[in-house]
Amino acid sequence: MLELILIALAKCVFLFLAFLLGGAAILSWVERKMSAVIQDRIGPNRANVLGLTVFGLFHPIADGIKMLFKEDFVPARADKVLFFFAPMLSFVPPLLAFMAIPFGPPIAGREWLLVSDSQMGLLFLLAVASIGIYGHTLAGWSSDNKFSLMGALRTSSQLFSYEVGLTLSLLGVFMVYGTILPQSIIAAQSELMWGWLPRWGIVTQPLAFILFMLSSIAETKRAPFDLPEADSELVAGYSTEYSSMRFAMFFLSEFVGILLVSAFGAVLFFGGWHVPGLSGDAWWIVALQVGAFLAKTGALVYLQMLVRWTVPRMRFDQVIGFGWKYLIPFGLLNLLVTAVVLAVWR
Amino acid sequence: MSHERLPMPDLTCREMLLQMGPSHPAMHGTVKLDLRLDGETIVGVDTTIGFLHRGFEKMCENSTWNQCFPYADRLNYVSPAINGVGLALAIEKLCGIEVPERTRYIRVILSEIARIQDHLTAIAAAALELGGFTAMLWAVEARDHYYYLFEDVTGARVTLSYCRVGGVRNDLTPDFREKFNRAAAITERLLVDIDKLLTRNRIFVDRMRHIGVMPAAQAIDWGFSGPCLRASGVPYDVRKDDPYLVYDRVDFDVPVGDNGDNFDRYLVRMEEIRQSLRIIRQCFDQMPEGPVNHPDWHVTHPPKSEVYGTIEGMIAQFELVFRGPLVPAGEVFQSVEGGNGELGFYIVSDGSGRPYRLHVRPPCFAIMQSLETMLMGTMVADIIPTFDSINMIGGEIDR
Amino acid sequence: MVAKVKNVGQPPLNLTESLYVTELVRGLLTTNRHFWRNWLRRKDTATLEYPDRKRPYSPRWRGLHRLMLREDGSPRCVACMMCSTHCPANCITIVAREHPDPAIEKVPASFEIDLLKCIFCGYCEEACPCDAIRVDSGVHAQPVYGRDEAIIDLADLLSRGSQSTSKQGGRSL
Amino acid sequence: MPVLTIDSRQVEVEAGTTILKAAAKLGIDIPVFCYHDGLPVAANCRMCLVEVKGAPKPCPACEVQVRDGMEVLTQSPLVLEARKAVLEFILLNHPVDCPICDQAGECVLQDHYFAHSAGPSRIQVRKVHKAKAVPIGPNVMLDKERCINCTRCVRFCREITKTSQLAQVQRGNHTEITVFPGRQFDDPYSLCTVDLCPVGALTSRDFRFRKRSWLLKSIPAVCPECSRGCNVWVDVADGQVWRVRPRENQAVNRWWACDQGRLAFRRFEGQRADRALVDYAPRDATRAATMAAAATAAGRLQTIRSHGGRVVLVLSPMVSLEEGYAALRFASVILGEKLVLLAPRPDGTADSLLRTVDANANRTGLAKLAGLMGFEVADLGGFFASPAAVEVAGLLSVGAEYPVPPLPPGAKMSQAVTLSHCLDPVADKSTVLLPIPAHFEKDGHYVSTAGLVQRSHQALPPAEAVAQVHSLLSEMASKMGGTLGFTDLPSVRSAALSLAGTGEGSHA
Repeated sequence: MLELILIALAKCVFLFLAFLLGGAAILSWVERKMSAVIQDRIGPNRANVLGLTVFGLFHPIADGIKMLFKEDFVPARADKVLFFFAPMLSFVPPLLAFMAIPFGPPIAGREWLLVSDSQMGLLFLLAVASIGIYGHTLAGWSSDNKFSLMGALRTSSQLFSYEVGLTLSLLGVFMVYGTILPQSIIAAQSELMWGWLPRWGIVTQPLAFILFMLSSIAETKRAPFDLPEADSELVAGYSTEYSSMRFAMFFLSEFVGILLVSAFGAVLFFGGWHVPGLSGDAWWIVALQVGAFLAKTGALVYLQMLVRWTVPRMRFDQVIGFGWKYLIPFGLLNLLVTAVVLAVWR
Repeated sequence: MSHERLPMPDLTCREMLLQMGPSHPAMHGTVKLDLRLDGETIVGVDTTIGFLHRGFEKMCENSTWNQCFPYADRLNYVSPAINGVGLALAIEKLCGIEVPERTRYIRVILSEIARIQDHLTAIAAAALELGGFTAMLWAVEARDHYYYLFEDVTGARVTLSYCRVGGVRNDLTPDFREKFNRAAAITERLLVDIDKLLTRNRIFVDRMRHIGVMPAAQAIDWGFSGPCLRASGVPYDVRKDDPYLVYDRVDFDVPVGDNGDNFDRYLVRMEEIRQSLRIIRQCFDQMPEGPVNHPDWHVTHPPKSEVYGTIEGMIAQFELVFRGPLVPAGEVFQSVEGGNGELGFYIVSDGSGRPYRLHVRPPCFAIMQSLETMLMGTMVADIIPTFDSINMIGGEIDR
Repeated sequence: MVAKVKNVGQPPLNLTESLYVTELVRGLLTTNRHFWRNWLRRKDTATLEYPDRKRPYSPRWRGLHRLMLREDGSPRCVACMMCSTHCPANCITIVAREHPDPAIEKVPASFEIDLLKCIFCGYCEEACPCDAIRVDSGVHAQPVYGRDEAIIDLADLLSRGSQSTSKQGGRSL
Repeated sequence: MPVLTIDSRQVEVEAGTTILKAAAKLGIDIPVFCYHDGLPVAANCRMCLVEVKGAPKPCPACEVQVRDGMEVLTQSPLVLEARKAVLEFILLNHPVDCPICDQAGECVLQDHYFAHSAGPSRIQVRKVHKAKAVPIGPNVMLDKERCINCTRCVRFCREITKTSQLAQVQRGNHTEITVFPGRQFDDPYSLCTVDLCPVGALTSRDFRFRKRSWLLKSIPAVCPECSRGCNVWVDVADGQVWRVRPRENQAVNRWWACDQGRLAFRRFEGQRADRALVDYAPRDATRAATMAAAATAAGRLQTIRSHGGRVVLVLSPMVSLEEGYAALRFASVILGEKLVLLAPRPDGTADSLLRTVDANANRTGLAKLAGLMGFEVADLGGFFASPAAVEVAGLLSVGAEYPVPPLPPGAKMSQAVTLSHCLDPVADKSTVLLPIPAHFEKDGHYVSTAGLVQRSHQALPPAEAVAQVHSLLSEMASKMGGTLGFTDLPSVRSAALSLAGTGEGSHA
């Protein structure tokens, strides 16, 4: 029992904190640097330690320190309790959701690289990730600011709408591989079709991938679905009144969300840690496979970032319309086709 | 798109009052909008201007004619070169003098560069307000190269104080044309990229088309001018309809739109940038060599060598500085095609060296008053893009 | 000249365009191109890393004022107040005093420019009949902690000065 | 009377009129340098050349008299060309001095050149240099290079003051204005030559380099230095008087003013009363502190009055009619007095041109006003020598600058309240001093020795603590339980002027 607790703790520390918080911090740098480079700028490169700038990689650290020391401002007529808890409520769920994501293959028959080997599998992920909505909604409501309130309302209606699309897009994958356990899905994807093509989700469910990416971008509230914090009309939406570490929690939760979505996408559509033609128990193979998983996640992060800095923002009614008029019908269509094909196939 | 709402008899709905501005992060120029919202739909807009009032007209009445030019730069600070040209033309019309040929071309070139800057800014703002940050920065990047050009010629990037009564501060730099060609090439390349990002993108089109619609007849009634009027389909352009300087010698098209919505305004501006580049290239080909200032010392400062060395130049210099150029008594109206419409100067002289009255007709003032009409029934998210498509400039509207 | 009118109206979006994806991909390819061109070679990068790399300013660039000097190092300025009169911002304050040498007669006792009021329009240089004040120093106005510090005085203006060879008051004639 | 045509417009003038004056009647301005209405015609500058039909050459308009049927052109090409040529000739040896020349901005040469020529120089020769910055007198500085030899100054000294201290010597290029060797240009009207000089050859040593002329604002006022009541322009800038110049008034001073009067505005520099003093202790330099001091003064006078003591009004004849009226009204209504003591400045010396013996600006007016209000007017010195002075327990003095006579032995004097603008011997003997505006800081009417009522306008705002006489006295009156019946300056003015039955410009 003690051993189990210790192992779980170690997983939490290494997989969770190191990977997630470090990853989220680095993503803030990636976001800034990438947007800069796309826009013909140079981007952050001034923060240095002993004259070393390392492409500006010290900026996230400097940002973190800055956030820590900023004044924690609370509006006079805010609901203090909710105002205090809302950032946590939005920060914790995406972290929790990572419990269901396997980072690498089972080693010696045990899932070392998965925090919680739960039988709920990806359903747990979907369930937990949705809780974050409350954080944003309450943050906007408790701020006593009309712009925040509008941001909060937009968040809730947008996220509820796209939750449906997201789930529908996943159902097809679950049907194809016949399981909701991430390890099993990855294992099923490592098979080859026609002897050469890996049975990755992107091959078997291409439409589902597009729908998944679109709805998950909406879930992470990024362009073109970044209405809740649409700076041009709502200042900063639900986080308008937040500052200091509380703002940092919203800020980080967005990047954790990106990581989560990318890792999720890598597991479902790109075979997770699977590298075609690579199998075995040797440590370097495992390392390669973990690396492959990270690379796939990274590629999806890149895609999301690229989208963020390419497209304009939709309007609120267009976003909701897009969700209900395009995503959900296409999701249902995908489901129907998948069901028919599967029925015929078997 | 219909914004009609279903009746909801069982729910008690109240309109929400929302005050946007005067220092809202997205408000370009200080203006305050008191909105009445039904959900996110706008049912009332009350616009308040005047937060940037600096008493431009009154300041001018207490300065010599030449001292007005630095103030005029601060009217439409997005395209400052045009303001100076407009004011100079008005004063010269009253004086009844013609500036040298070369100066006329220089003024056209700088005006068109300023127009390019103005339109690039408006396009950048259109993209920015829709979250298209990349397109915005590309437009701003293109604009920056023209700032370098201005710096080369006038000594400042925005606050040029370049035009004078009877001429300009100094001639173009020898490598100006070459530098302009470089900047123009960059602009054209970036315009293609912006075009790819925005023009046929459905998200962008959905956000812009049929928003902020202003039909042609109504636009004329409101006193629209410039790109906003042309977007409504009225081919009115001061450069064509009342040509000044050398606009009657260059070949260019007047772009017009169909619906008078935000999308048409964006397209008109995109096209006008290309037309402006065309005009400038023609001007370079036609421009003669020669002096840039009117030889009459009653209006233009004598050359420095004359001032330093001869009592004649010294006296003229003194009189021009403490008394001001001799502008005959009378009144005159002169308008030029500004970045966002017809920029007019109405000046009255009592024969002294200072304006007796100087009034500016800011193009966006007329357009701004129709904001309520344009916004009614649209949504909160449409306010800022529509507001931007007007290209309201605080310095100009509040004066 | 008859106005040549060019209609810039765009046709409605076709099917692929209205399905978002094709135009999205086109946009992504554009941004992607910018990213790799700039990431690998900084090909189109427009930003200058300012304090490390400086763009040469135009010789006409208007910066901090300076007062030019005579051959003997004294200021050329004779406190004629042309600059303060022509200044549209009223930022120049000069107090004149008598000079013992009747060939010079008048010199500034104090010459102060309030940089908070100054708009760097260069009118002082344009008005100066003695080539005494110039704005071509190429130096930026520095930020200050107090309003008093923004007022630069005669010594400061002269410290940037150099000898001018233009004849003053027609004396060389 | 001859009828002539100037620029195709007909005008009928007296025989013997010059073309210049005939043109002026039509509103046609002919530029001049040497001509001045108050001086004999010299016609040596040639700036006023006009074309007369039939004359072989252009004629000087200032000298040529009209003839019936004469046709004059003032804007013909010949005239314009002549003007340009004259200007070019005058500028031939003119130094490039505008930056260091005080005349710049009000220089006739600058204005004429800019209006009539404004062309570049064609001169290739070396200029003739002459002496610069020569202090020829206590008040006047001469720059010989700048002189255009119009001889206005020479004619002024010869014809108006008749001192003939200036002369023109040498010939041609080397002509210059000078004083006789070993002599000073100490004419009491020497500064008039500075005004007359169309260029900067003669400049005021007092005004020299202090302020640029175009920064000055001129306000019409009346000089208070003697009873002539010379009309002057007060030139102010930055809240300060920089110089005083004569203002043309043919009835009083014509175009002139004496040096003494012009420089008198500096008299109180450094000894202005800018705050109230109570028992020699200065109060805050605020309006409220001054009003509080006025209340204190009122309280003390009230105490004297309630003990049956007598408070007598001392009035300086330097104050305006308005101030005098307010003071007299206070004396009759609040103090119950029918005696006013006039305290004049000592007599000056008169001269043949303007200066009068009486050095007080308003003695005529105040004496008349006091008489009309039923006051007995006495002289301060005479009263103090009389036995009645012993019984006086308090003095209220409005205006100062008068010599203080010794108190009679056994005097019961306990309080002296003074309303004054300066810290002079009167202030030194006052128990309460209330600051009032100095002459150029107030708006008021004065009656000259010839009985002419003239208005002097406010040129400067006074310091913050300084209060107008009428408001101080109103405040004191209300504290002493009475009212004077006026609230603001216009009501004081209308009361004073209607009482005296006079208006501005009328003879009292």
